[in-house]
Amino acid sequence: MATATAHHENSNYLNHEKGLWSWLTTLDHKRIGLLYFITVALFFLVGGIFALLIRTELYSVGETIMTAEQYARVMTYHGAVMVFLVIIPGIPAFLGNFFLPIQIGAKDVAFPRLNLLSWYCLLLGAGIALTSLFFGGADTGWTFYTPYSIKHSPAVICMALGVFVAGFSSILTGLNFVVTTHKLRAPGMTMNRIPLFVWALYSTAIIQVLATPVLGITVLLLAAENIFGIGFFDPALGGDPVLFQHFFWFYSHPAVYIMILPAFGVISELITTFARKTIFGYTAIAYSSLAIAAVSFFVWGHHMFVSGQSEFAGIVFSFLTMLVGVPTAIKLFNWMATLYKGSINLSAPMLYALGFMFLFTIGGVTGIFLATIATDVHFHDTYFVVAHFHYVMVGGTLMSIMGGIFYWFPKMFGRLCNDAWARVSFVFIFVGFNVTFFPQFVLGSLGMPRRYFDYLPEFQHLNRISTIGSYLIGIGFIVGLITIIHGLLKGEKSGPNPWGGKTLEWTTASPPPHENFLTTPVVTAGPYEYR
Amino acid sequence: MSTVKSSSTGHHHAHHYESADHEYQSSKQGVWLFLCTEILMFGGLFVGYAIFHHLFPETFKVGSKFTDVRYGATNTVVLLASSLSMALGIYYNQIRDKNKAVMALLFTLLCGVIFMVIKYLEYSHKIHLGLMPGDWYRGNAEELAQYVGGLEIPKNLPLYFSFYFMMTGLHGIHVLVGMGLITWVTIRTARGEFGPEYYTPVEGVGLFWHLVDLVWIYLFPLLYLVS
Amino acid sequence: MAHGTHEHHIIPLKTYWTVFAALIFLTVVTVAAAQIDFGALNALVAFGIASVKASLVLGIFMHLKYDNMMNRVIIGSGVFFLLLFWFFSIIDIVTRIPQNSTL
Amino acid sequence: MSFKPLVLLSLLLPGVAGASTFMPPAATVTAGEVDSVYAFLLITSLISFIILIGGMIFFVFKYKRKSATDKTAYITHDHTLEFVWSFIPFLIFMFVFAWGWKIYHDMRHSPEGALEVHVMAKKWDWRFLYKNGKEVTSGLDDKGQKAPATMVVPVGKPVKLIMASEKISAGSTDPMDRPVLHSFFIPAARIKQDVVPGRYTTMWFQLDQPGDYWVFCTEFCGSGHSAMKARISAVPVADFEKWLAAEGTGEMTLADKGRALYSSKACAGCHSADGTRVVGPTFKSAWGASRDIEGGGKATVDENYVRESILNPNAKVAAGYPAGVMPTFAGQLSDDDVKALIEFIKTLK
Repeated sequence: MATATAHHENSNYLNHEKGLWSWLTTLDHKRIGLLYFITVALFFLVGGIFALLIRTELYSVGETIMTAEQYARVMTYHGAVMVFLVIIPGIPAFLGNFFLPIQIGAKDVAFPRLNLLSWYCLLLGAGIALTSLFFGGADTGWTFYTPYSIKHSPAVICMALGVFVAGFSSILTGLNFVVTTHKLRAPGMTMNRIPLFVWALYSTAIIQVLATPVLGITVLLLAAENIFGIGFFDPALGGDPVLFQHFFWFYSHPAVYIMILPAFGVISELITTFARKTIFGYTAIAYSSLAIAAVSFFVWGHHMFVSGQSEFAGIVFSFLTMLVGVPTAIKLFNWMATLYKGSINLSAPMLYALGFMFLFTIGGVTGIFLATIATDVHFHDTYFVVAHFHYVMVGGTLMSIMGGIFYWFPKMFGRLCNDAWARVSFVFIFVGFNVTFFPQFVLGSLGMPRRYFDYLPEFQHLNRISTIGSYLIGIGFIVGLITIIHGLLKGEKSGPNPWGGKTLEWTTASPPPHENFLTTPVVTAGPYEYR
Repeated sequence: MSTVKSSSTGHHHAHHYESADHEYQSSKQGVWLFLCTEILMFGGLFVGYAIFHHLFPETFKVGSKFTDVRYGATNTVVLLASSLSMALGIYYNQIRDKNKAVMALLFTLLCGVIFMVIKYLEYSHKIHLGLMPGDWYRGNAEELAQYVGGLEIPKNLPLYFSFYFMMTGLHGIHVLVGMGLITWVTIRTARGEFGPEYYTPVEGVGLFWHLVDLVWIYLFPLLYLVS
Repeated sequence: MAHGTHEHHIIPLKTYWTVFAALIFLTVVTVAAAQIDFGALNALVAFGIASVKASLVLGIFMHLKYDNMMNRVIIGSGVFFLLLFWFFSIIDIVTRIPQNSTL
Repeated sequence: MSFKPLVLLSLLLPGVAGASTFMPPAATVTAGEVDSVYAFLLITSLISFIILIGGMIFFVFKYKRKSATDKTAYITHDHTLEFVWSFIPFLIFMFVFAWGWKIYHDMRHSPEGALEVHVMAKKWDWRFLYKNGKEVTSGLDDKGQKAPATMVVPVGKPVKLIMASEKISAGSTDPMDRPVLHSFFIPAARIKQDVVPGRYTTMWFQLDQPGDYWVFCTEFCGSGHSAMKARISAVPVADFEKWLAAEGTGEMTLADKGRALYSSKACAGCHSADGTRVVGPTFKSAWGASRDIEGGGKATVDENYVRESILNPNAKVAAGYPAGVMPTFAGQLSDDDVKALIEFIKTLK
């Protein structure tokens, strides 16, 4: 196959074919990755605007800029867009699509057509879901709890079907990654030599394949509940509203790990490269990803400690939830140990990685507060939970997406972003993040419930701080976006390996050629051989 | 597509695979993963069935009296026969017997049609009695009681029909999709595109069709023979 | 990662027909068994027979018996996680203060 | 440098000791126990955070890149170290799990002889019904603003809530007006419990300090969610008794209302109140008993069982009694009527 060498030196995936149509019909995983980048970024903008609207409304007691009805909708769309259209596809479908095949020395993913189809599924799903806005909008929260969500409302039906279709996107991506990892590794690339980012994506893919179908049937049932009133989740026919929560969280708890496991993978890459040191405990990190993926399937009931679930089930789920904490702790300790005696370069991607560790540690330890059944009864459905999962999802996933973008940017586009401005964006996001969400831990402890349009006057002070913080985050992302656009247009040429990385993507040209490598690489050692 | 290359043996495999067999094995693994997702999706309904059957055994018992075992059993046999002919369709492709392969696949398709016709008869019977899911239920308790020999009609009987229609409906959609896919591979077989060295699409469609059969194997006792 | 072009296993016609006969026979058994009351075991019997049928279809029609390990693991994990889903949902339902409908 | 984390720790610990100040003042014994777990978790979390992030920051400064050609140590793993940092968190997790379990168990099991109050949740209001028929609803304050319903309870006595979700307007046949999930949350008592349509859920607390406490709804239930508040006023027992007997009390106690329904709805025709066997099981000493069910299984005669037996009589027929005899009373008895009958049965000791 090496006969297909480039016609000229500068041939790469970006100029391999030309025109918008070539992008919309591309089967190249790198281009599909970028298509995902653009869509996810747009959805992030939409979800972010909703977030700022929420915080602005909560700036002061009483109605500030919108009515309670509007608030319920804004809150619903913020959650649904961020979860289903931003964080779930975020790392796997964008960075994963681009780098998983390259990191294992493959020419493409196993099923390029399915890969493209998955992107269209995401667009179609998003389209259907957002159509609900024309029917007055859904106001159920992103969790669609029954019986509140059973209201024969076209808006809820659209949301449910949109999520169903977007779920296909996630399934197809996961399926593709599993087969790619199994079957398309370059010669010598054993499972013990694949980079940790690939391990993380592989574990994620397993969850995507095994859990998403249950979300599919759940939202289908929800749609049927709204169309026919089938009664599974409606007490009027003997149905059980709590059963809906079982169905929903059987997917949505593992989905939390769909969101965070790939972030772990990115962080492993960033820490090794920027500490220029082999990862500490490769096996432990790799298998802890798998362990998290497996255990994540039987902890879902911790979302339901006060739902009317039985006491026995609550205790079992609390116990199992504690078990997930262990592999997570292992990862954090391993990353810290990797820094020991390293040569640490504090470029923007590394700052994001360190910021991730800081925020994720807080997100992680507060998770134990929520796993402990006695304290969870108090914290459940308060702002403590909101703060906790934002520390994990935003402090974790979004920090690592940003770090990943700045890290792989030179590989994707052959240019470097301005590191100083990237650091400025980090400072704004990191500081803003803590200002926004740390007060919410206190608010939650004090008893302010989540999804509140209005609150007691004594909560106003902390809410104001939180709102101001959210604007800082907004500024940080705008600075980040400008830095990226500037890098695209004016960034200095980077060369194939600006950071001194050791994984396979740094051995090929920047941007990589259409088939990733001019000659298929032969692997003889592990991924992080910094000797 | 530009991504497909011809190798010396004359069959095709995409540029990122080493050989036709490599591609075949990968594709098959992909199909199995997809079937795994199907199992979990139907599984959601089965779990719901298990729970509500546990809670309301009477409802399910009475509900199943409105199904006709003869129809259900016939459909089971029809689907099993179609599974056999599907397997034969692959077999004849494996030994490059194009005509028999096409015959087998057409027979499979015919079975799909018979299955759907019987399903249509069953559905119209139930709709006629007003036995629809949930809110759409229009059953008259006295009339229905006569139908099942004086058994008391449980108040949440619509729940049974919600399950009946959700489960058979989702299954029916899969049958229709399967029929579409079989039509596609039949045409390709007739064009002579498959042979012992390349028959991945037939194999994949076959696996899907067998899964549809598998689901029915469980649906039949659950919906028709509940005691 | 050698991917040899070894021959795909071809199952003889006779096996297919035997399996088909067995499946039809088991369908008859299912219907017959439904007429007999095994008490609490009713569901188990029906489910058991269905599972025998399912394994025949999986093993022979779907060639899993001759397939590689990974495909068996895949389908096995699908079933395993389904059972897990069923198990944890049902332990809530049966250990609750009995869930009472208010029809 | 290595003692730096310790110094930090010693500076922060006193702050953490007062950690429960993040929580509203604890008003119950359970709340105090929850706060102890919370304080333990806070301190352990802080120590872990300092070890991890302190270590991280320390390494970042100590091993900052000095030249473009720095050599680094090649350390792949260390089994002892890895075991230690897996096992110690595991032990801590198991410890807090067990601790949390114990407290949770106490939260879920109300002591004998608790004062029982019926709580009804609807979009978007709370309503309280005492056994003597006294009903507390929300009203308007002097300024014409909505004043949340105030449940008055005695200080130092356990109170058990029997909670149900109801439609906005009782007896409404509008399919859009369906009961939804709510959640009863008393921050000062650190407890909450969802109110689930179609069944009763219960919770209990014992307030030891007189005072007024907030109740929030914590399960999203629509645009009025954040306005769905109530107050709990804990007063000395004597004051409580006086309040309970004061005007505004219902025309009769719940149990009396139940006794009246028992006659007027002809329950008495089949269920005796004195232990004699008529058509159905007697109500005498039925409450709390464990009963064999036709077709196997047992059921405890509690709120949920009685409610089900009234509305769906053939769901769990007592062993030895004929099925299919009793008609359903769904539609004939309101939610409040069912509660009254339950209270009546409770009195037949």
